[in-house]
Amino acid sequence: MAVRLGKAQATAESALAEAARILAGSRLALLTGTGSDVAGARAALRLAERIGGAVDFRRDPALLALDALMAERGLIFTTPAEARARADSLLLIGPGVARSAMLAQVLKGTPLLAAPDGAERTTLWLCPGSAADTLPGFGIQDYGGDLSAIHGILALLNAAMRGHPAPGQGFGGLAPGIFEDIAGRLITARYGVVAFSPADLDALAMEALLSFVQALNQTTRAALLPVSSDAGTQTFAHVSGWLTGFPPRTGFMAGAPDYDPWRFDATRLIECGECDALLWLSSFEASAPPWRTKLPLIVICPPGAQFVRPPEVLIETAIPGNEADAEFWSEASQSLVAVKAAGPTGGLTAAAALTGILDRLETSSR
Amino acid sequence: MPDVKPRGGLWERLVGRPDPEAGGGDGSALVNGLRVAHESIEAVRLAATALIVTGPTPDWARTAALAVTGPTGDGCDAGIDRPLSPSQTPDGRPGVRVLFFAATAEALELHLAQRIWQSLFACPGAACYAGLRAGPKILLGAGLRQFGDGFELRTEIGGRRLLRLPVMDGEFVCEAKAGLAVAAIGAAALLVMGRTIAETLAACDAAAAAMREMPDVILPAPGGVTRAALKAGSRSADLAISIDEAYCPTLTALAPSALAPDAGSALRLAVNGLTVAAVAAALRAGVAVLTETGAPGGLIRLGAAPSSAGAEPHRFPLLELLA
Amino acid sequence: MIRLKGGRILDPANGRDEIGDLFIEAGRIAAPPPDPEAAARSYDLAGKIVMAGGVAMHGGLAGPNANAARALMRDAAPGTVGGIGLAYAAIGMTTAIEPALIPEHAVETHLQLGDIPFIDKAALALLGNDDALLRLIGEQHGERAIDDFLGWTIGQTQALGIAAVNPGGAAAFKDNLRAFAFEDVVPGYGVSARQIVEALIGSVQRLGLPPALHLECNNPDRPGSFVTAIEAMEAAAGLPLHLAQIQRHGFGAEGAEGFSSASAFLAEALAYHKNVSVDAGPMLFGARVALSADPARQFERSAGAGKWVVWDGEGNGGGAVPDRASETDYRHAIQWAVGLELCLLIDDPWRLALTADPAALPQIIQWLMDADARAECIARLPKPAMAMCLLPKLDREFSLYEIAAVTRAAPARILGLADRGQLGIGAVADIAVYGEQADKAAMFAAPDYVFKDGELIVEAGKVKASRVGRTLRARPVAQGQIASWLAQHDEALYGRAAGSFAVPDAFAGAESCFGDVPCRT
Amino acid sequence: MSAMIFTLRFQPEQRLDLSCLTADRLDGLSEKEILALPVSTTKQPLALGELFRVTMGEPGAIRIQARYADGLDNIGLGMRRGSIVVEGGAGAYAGRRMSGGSLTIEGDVGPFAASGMTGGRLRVEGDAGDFLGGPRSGEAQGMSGGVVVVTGRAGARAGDRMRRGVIAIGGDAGDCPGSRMIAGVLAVFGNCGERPGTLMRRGTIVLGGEAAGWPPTFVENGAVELVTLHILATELKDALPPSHLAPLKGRVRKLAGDMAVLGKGEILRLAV
Repeated sequence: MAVRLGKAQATAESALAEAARILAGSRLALLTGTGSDVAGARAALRLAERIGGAVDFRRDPALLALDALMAERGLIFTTPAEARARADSLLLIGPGVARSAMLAQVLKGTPLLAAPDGAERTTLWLCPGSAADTLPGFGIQDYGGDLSAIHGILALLNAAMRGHPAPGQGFGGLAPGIFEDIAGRLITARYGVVAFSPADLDALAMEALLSFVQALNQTTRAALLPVSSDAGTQTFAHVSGWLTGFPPRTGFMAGAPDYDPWRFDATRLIECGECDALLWLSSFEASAPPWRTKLPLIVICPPGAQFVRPPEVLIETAIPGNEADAEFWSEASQSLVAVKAAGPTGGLTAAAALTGILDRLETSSR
Repeated sequence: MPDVKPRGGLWERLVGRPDPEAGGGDGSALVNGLRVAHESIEAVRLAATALIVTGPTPDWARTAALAVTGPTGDGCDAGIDRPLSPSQTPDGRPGVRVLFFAATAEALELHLAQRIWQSLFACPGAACYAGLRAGPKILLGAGLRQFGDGFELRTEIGGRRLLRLPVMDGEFVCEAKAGLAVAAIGAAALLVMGRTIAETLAACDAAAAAMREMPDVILPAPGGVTRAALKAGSRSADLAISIDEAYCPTLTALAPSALAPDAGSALRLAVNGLTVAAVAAALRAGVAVLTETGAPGGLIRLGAAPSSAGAEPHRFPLLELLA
Repeated sequence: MIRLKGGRILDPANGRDEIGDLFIEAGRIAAPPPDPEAAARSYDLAGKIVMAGGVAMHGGLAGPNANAARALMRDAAPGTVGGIGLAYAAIGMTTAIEPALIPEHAVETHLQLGDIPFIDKAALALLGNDDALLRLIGEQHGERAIDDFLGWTIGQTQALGIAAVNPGGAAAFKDNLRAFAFEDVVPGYGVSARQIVEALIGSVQRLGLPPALHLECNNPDRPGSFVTAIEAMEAAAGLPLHLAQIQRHGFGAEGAEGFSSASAFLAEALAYHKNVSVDAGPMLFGARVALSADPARQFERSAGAGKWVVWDGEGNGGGAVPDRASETDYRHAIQWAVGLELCLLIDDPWRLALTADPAALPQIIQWLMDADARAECIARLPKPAMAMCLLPKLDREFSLYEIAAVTRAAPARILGLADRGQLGIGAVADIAVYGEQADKAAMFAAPDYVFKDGELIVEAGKVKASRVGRTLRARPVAQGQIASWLAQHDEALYGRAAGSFAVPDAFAGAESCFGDVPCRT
Repeated sequence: MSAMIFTLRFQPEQRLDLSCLTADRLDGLSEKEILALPVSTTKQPLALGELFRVTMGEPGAIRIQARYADGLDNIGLGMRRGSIVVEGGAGAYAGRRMSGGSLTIEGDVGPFAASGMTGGRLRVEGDAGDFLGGPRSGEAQGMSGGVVVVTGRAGARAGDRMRRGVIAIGGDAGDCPGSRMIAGVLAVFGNCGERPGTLMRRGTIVLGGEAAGWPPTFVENGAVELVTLHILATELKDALPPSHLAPLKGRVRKLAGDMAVLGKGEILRLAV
């Protein structure tokens, strides 16, 4: 695992000192990337607070929209394990669910808790797109439908479930009567689960799904199952939640965290030139910042990232759960888990690197 | 408001009445040959509000205003204050400002609800808004919403909370609340005595016309003038009120009379207003016409109509209205 | 050595109410040295009240439901773990319990607990709606299997004890049952709440876990809920049982509104069932977020709320529902009164733990100590509601000694934490020093000194030292024979390895934060 | 007394937080205290006086003279009274949480103008960004009172989760105007983007032009004249040209929705 200053190999000590120097001299430093494990996130937040920086580890607008929905309207959801064991009716929305290993785990199970007599689960798929054939063997009923018309489709589904007047013709590539059919199946289900990938939907579509499930619960039981796999950003959101009260995008200029997803959007900050230093933290994957920028750049990630321009400081770190023990978000359980390293290397962890920078800042400020 | 005079004991009936013939020393004044009594007009406190009724044309606005202020004899005085041009109404259509008076705010709400639902709702194109926006709020069309049967809409524009009820020509729009006039008074009445019925009525007509011109008042009686004199109680135990014989020119010999000796006719001019100042202005306008008419026009005496105002009535000394 | 000199020491666990000195050495209360004047530091506490650090029995500190509450409070002031620790420490509470650790979220719960500064923490693992336990009971696997399962759960989740919230009811809610009483049966298992409670009480007793079963009964907040609580007391059959948040079960169905105080019945039943302890958390009026691990109750509450989170987990799940307790609301007035009534009616302070949000606790202490302060509040509340309550007739006022009992000695004893809640020699030197004031709310909101493990952490409202406390856990001896059954069970039903949520002895890059509490023998 | 005038002398290297420039915040401050007010949005501190020339006057009448595109945030934040006129544009959150007084921006404004507004009047004489009158991310409700007039265009999601008040947009609006409306009146006199009124529960959207796409869950309910729109025309008569307002007094086509949720809202299409 290498440590570099520009193109030159360097010692960890000199890299940490240089990173600290860059951050200490910045007016508004941005900490962003694809996230980290719990210890890394905790250290990154401490560092951001110390340097009065901005934090955006919620670069995915879909996850941001799901956070906002939770805050503005709440949520009604279940866990993958419970969905697997109990959902006698499963409605999949959009192609993104097919990418989820967690969803395959759910589909593999038998809903023993809903139908002790061994009855089968009904699985419906709306707007699978080109992913229609990717979950074979689960007897999924594919309704088709055009994902670009998802708002109208969900609106008609909601109207059908509530018995509201709506045009009777087909919509979004779906035949007439399909909306009543799907709504009817969920109303008569013992426990319906609606699984979706936030990446397929925008904020309003997710809110429409939430409305659908909330209304279903007036008479029967149903829950949402958001499918997202991004360990680094999900972990960051959790840690940020309990340490600052907010998920990222937050700023620490005034000391107390300021939650503002618009202002602390990393892309906006960089494009408008509002920040003057960039720390890229990506603990699970060797990735480089997607922007072409002349800003002084500090990168903390596993070996293998390709850069257009060598970062001012590059500190390569051990992959959490693989090369080092770590706690992070598990897609399978949709909760934080503690994972023993499969092949511990004793390499530097992201947390150690970030804490190292913080220590240098403390030393130099004295 | 009916003019109800308490029935006193024998002593009061025989002795306690003011002697209309006592001149000079009683403080009265003689203006243009008309004796203006040293009496005070008493007015009662009332709950009141103003509405703006609009319609698609000036005629329909007036029709709607007449419908909603139509006499019901039910303890609610209502009348037209003045017509409004489109630039003076919330919806930019022709309108009429109307006033409503009742004994209490609760009674007023009840009457408004009935009148709005029974007449305005049915009147083509009519809409209704608060004409007073300050002060404590009362409901307009309380309970009206329920008639919408779930199809009613609520919209707020410019601080007006509007209830929108579907009707056959679109929507009936009614503002949800109006301000209550906190200092409204009513039943402030002049008592005009004259030689002949014709002369007295003509003078009262002219006075009423002048009074109606004033803002924020109505003359609740039809035509603004009434001939009824009532007292509290009756020889029959079942009746709470009966005619007041003291003011009837045909009974001067049968009962103690309060009429001036030559008076062949007496009429009453009553006014309700949103404020004391508005009522005073209207009374002053009426008194001006009556004194101008004076003895040459056949008027004999101008007094305060007997009042049933409660414990703390508002008083307008008649002589002060001469200025 | 530190000397706390001349304060009035209120230590109900050791029967002390006297002016005297305390000595601290190596983080513990020490015996008086031969020469007291030789202490390295000395605090003159003449005129001050000295109590053990408080023990908050029912905190709602950490885990997914705390996360949900934070999300819903984003436009107000979301709490942080730092804020929680500070809020407790600032009022002299030095140990707090998360009473509903959801096993599948044990890692996150402990990570959050670990980030709560100043105080010591512990968690109670939540069972009673999970498939494994219901199956073990329903299929009659026997006491040994259940003991094994509980022991295994404690080990995996690093918990101090076992809790149950609406046992059976959260599972039945997934089957669309919206109410679940004590004798109702969970569909598919043939197991009633009674059977679950009996199984858990017995098993906790056999394992010797430090705290008894921490039970939040079925059907909370409903008229007639006192019956459910009394049924649970009877089901304990003399074994130790702790009924949590008992104020939610103090309601009858009398009066025009069909909602009344039934605290007298509960208090009478408690006087008889001496094996049962309770915690009560009288409420405050104002904005609040109802946090619970009971999705059924949270869904019921959500009616009319603008936003709410409800989730079904493998066992309990839960949710958060923001609302506002209003002084003009009949039901809220009754709920307020019942919380205080129960505290005032329970004669034995050793079986009562006062619990509340740290921001609310000083005010509640004032209401308990000062009948005039209660009367002031009663006067603002709806008369018809107060007519259906006992509170206006109660004139009991807690003494400082009794407050020390219900906020320190009793909760520590109920939890089986022998080394705290008391000031005997050898106890953890968690100490709160208050200046005596007539306004008890002000007095308990701002201690003069707070010591944690002998270190001065708060002085006159200012933080003197930041520190991270321990997380207390039990280590019961279990046979471990359940492991293979569980492995098969979790794989078949959930498609996961049993114990995938296990909490390690130390998190990555950190030292172990756990402190072991001995089991009862 | 004359207005208090703040003139930007040069453009700094960071956004500025001008929430300090309201009558309530400035009342009773000396010139020295005003010049020392912090306006920084980064850890590099900046005082008002380092950037602005100040002409003392009545804090109830504030003029801000600044050409700094979209870099001036929080103008009129929480203002309760008085007037503020910005000779130039404003950044994000102009008029956010204002409850009274009048705020006039003579140029364009950024996103979240009038966010969470409860009263007063905001006038934008240029274009407005996204979420005009909407909630900030994570907040439960948007504008709940007051009047907003934008003479130019507005971005996406204007009137999002609006609960009360009036928003009038003289030009076009972006996608999903009136999304999630709870109540209130949103008038777009130009065209709008996709799906006006998505998930609206109650409330009124007035649309002068065409929508790029319609949600299927709005149902036609005939064409009538509506007195309610006459009232709206009166409310806006000093704010927008008569040519905009004339169609409000004619026949409109009423669409009811969004049937995906409560379905008690309406979209009123002008000039049909």
